[in-house]
Amino acid sequence: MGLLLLCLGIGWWLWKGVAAMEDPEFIIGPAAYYIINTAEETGAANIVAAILFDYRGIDTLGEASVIYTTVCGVAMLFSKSKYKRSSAGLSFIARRGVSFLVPFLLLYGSTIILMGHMTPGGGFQGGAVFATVTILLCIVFGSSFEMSRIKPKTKETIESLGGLFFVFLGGVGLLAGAGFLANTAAGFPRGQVGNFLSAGAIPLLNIAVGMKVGAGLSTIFYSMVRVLELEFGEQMSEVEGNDKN
Amino acid sequence: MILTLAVIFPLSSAFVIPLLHLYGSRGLRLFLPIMGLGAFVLTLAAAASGFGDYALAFFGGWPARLGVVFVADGLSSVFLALAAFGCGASFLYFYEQMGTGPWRFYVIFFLLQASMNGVLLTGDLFNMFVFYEIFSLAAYLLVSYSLTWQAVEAGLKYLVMGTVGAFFILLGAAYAFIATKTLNMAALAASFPQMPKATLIVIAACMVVGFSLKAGAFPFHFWLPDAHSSAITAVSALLSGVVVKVSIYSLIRVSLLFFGDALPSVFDVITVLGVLSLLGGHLMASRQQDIKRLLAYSTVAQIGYIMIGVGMGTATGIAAAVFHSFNHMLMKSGLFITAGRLAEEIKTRNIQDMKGLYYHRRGMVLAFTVLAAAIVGVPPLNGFMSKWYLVVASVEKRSFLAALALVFGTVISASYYIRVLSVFYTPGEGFSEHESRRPVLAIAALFSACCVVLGLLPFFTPIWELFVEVGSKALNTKDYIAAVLLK
Amino acid sequence: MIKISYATAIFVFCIGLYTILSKRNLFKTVIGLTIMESGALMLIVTAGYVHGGVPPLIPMEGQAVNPLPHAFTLTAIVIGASDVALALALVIKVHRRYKTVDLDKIRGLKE
Amino acid sequence: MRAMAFGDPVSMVFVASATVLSLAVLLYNEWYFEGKERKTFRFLTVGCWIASLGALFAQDWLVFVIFVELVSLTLWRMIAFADPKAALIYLLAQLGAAGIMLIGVAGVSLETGSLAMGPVPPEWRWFLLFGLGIKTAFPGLHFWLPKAHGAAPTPASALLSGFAVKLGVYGIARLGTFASAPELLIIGSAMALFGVSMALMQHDAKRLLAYHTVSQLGYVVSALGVGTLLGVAGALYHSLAHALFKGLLFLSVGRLEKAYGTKDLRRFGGRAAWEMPYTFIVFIVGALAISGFPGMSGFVSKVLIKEALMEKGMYPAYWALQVASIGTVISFCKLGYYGFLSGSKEGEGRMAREGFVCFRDFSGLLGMVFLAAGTIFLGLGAGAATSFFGFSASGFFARSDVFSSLFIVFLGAGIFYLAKGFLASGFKGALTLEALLSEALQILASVRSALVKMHSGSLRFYLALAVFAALAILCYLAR
Repeated sequence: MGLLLLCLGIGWWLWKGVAAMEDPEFIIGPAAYYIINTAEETGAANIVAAILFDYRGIDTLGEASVIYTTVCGVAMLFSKSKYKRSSAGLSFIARRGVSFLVPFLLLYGSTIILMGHMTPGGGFQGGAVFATVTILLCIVFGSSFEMSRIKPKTKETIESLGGLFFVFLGGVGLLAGAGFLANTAAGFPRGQVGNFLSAGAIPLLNIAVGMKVGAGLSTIFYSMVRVLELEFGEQMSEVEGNDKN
Repeated sequence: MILTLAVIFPLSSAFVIPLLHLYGSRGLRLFLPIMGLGAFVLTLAAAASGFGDYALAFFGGWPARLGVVFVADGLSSVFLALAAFGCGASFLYFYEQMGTGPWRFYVIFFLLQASMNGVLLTGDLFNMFVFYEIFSLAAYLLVSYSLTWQAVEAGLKYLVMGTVGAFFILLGAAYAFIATKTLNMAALAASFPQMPKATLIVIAACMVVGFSLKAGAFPFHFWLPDAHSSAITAVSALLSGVVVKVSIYSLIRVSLLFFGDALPSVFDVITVLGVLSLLGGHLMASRQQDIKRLLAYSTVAQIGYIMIGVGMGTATGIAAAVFHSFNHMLMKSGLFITAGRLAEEIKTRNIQDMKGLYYHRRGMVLAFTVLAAAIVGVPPLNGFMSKWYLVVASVEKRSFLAALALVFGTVISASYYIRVLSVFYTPGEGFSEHESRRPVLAIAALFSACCVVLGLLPFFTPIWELFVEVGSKALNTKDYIAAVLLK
Repeated sequence: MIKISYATAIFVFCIGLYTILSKRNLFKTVIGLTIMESGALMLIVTAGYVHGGVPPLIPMEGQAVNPLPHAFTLTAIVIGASDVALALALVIKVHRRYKTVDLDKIRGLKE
Repeated sequence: MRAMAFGDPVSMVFVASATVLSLAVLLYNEWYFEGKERKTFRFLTVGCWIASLGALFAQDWLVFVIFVELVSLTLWRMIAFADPKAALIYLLAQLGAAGIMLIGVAGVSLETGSLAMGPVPPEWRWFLLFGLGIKTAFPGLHFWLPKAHGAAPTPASALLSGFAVKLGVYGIARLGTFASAPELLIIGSAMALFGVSMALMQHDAKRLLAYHTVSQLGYVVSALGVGTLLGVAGALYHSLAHALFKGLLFLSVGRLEKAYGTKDLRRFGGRAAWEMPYTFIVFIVGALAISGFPGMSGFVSKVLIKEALMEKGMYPAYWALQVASIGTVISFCKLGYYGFLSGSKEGEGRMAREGFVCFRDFSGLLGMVFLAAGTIFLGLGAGAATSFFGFSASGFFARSDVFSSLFIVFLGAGIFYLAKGFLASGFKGALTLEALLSEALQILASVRSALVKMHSGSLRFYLALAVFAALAILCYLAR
């Protein structure tokens, strides 16, 4: 009861803070500038993508780094666990159905990544779709299958390369003297708005982020699932050296 | 350029390490020291560029209103230097102890360093939140790195409380965005005085609560002793020395820039939090039997000292807080490294079991003694000097209660550090006869030498004026706004 | 009208807060964190609302909504997801030691 | 900023007392300690001396406080040899005092822009006075003194009483040179009376001496409160004299303690006059000096102080000091009687015998003789010594002064003779200040245990507290 009152008290103050403000009828601040000038300055049709990868590119690099941190962390936390068996997977029908679906899913993911500068979508969303593919494979075919096809080593390589590619693209701007992550100012071609080849470095950055997120999310899932199988499944034989103390 | 590199270089190091590990670990052995050194040098260079005039770096070439901008002024410079030294020492210690084997540690370490530099440099509130999250996640991970149950539990508690803090910061940023439709800190600062008071209050409370949760001020500190005492030695030194200071930096930056003119009662809140953490931290530390836990509670108390300085809201107060932050980095990193090393060598952290340690580990215990004396505030050492300036600041503001709390806290801290030291120097037996390895001794000696030098320096050179200049420059928000927005 | 949306966001935030304060199950605590995050993000997104606005994609007919909150929200969602992933990983680790996810029993570190 | 300089007569007097006392204690150390401890003590004594010179030559308040702290640190280390707990209380009290002084110094530097030692604005004077008061053991602020003295090894007691507390007096002297300060008069008289009455109730020899330190410092403080040149001169003279004779008394009691293995007056056995004749002789010199017997240093300084008081017509203080003098005599009669004389000449088995087998024994005695010589010189050579301050000493051996001093001495002796039985028992825990202190510590401990309860390890509680604090902050800001 006290806790409820506590939360309501906080909520009351928050509400008063909102209620005191009046909303402007039109857009002010940098957003107004973005809406007017994005097409001309970056060549991207998707203004949100332009903000994410051009105006505020460093935020996106940070965001990618957050995922990277988590991936590293989860891998680190479970690095000392040993595991022996994987789940058996699902039935034949499910396997066939999924293997039929997978190419389309991959295509869908790539579309989202590559068209990120024109339509809603982008590296994060597409990367998430790629991660879904691996998760699906893991569920349907059992965890060892996915591991045998795409090795953890490959995933980590892809992820690191994605990060480095992002930094490299940013570094081009730095070398051109236009600031880190500069886009058209650094000489990337602007192209025609709405074309596939447009918006300078934004598609490339999308690809970099897509690599990173796809590999990263699937690594997180995979690290967790193989431990969970151990933890909550029937087999509890494995002993962790650190748990003794 | 240099400001950008200070973030990008450690970040790309973090990306490169797994590749090096996977494709040839000889490269890792070769490149890891270079990476550590490079990050250290670049951070210092960024710090050097911030003294004097405002150094700016525009991302993507966009002006500050549109994009994200990195700003280095005196305040961020001091904290950058602090981060450089603290991270360097931790890196050195860990590298000396473990070599290149635990490569994931270095990945997280470099992510931490990069994001810390980002927080210290950025001039955009949302960008600060992003970097803040990277660096918090890295810190949670470093805490639970050793994977003992204590470390994992402490990491979880740290994570939950830290995440709540992060969401409070996010909420504050959201309010600021709703009210002004921009998140550039200079632009925000310019438009804050016209904001309705109710909104201002919410933003202020969210910011103070969020940053205090991350910094570990008193009623928000509960994760801190767990986390700092359960982590491995190098990480404890890093957390106590550097990580909490970054939160303090954010608190200083945000409170001065946003609320200096608009809502001065924020500073009262900060002062009260400071006094509470000072007394609470010292009182809790005085009954600890675990040496690392004692040092962790002492960190809570020292955060209180710094926050009292911040809460004065004057140039002297900020200068004293900054000076004390720097000193505390030296003292507490050194203390954690010496005490942690000793505890590792004799395989216990209980103070009572350390009887007669002096007669077996002379060098380490001597370094510990100097550092403890410094943190208590024995006169010719740096702890005394910064505490003196804190007292000056609080007297200048006529807040005698804060000044008395400073004095009283120091008395309590003397009592428990003497308890530890007297155990060390009481004759006792039962330790294997060997002195710690040279590099560790060198690090400890370096820290204690720095404490002595920084204590004596204010008598001979006007180093204090330098800090006052940093403080008054940080207070001068008009210049900051002009420098960031008009360029 | 838009105030109702704000109020909803604040209400969601408070629900999250109440969840982490009152629930003993660690998983529910993590869920509470995500609810809190959703509340904060709803606030930001609502700030970009424009009456009758269209998506901010370049061939625009009419007034576009504010694209900046969208960018912020995208970034913040990823950050929140990472937080949750890490939290769950740590919960698994803690469960291994305590064999429970009851918060009131996970009190090995105290005083 | 000139931080250090060679001092004027005021600091030179204190330098002289520090130097003489340190030398004597160094000699005494050789006898008192064995082996490694001796080495440490040599080192510490020299360190203490250097630090106090630093404090006395300091030209600004900050440097002064720093060096006084260093003195406290060395003394803390010395006391910690015998009793770490008492040493801790001593150190904490000193640290607190230094901290309060620092607040005052900070205020002074902000208001006047300089830290130079000298009179300070009245608002900050109270802070400084409070801090110095703890160091000088003003009544009410003296809680650390008997504990520290009772526990300390003898040389440390001598140093503590001889000049560590004098540093506080030095600070007070610097605070208000040549300005009448009624508060100092009141405090000084109270100190003199309080110290003596507490001393009369002790039966621990060192605690008795410790309370006499309080009482004698009362003389000095009230003389400083007079504010005339004569008053300051009396204060300085008494400081110097007190350093010597109190050192002497401590050292001789230390010899008794070592010989009989106790500090309790009732258990000395009272045969020391025969068994340790040399110690007895120097003790007599010290006791006469503190009682103000004509020809000894105490006589000269007390007369100076009383003259100064009379000159300004400060009779209440004058009479208070006279009463304190009588009490002093009584208490030293007690110490002398029970310590040296009360037992029969032929005791049951000899317990101790002074011998001069080696250099060490000799050195220990030499330290005391050195101090005794100084005491007598300051008494007999008063002319030479007072001319240092620019006085002629002729007035001070006036017959009336001699008679009044003698009268006091014999009055005190007489009272002691009559009330011997009553005094012998001593009182226990007469004043409740220590009880008050322990009460405060109790409160602190209960706060602490409440805090400990808060750290229950329950994450939900932590979060609830944090949210509650957030709500409180919101409410405060909305005020």
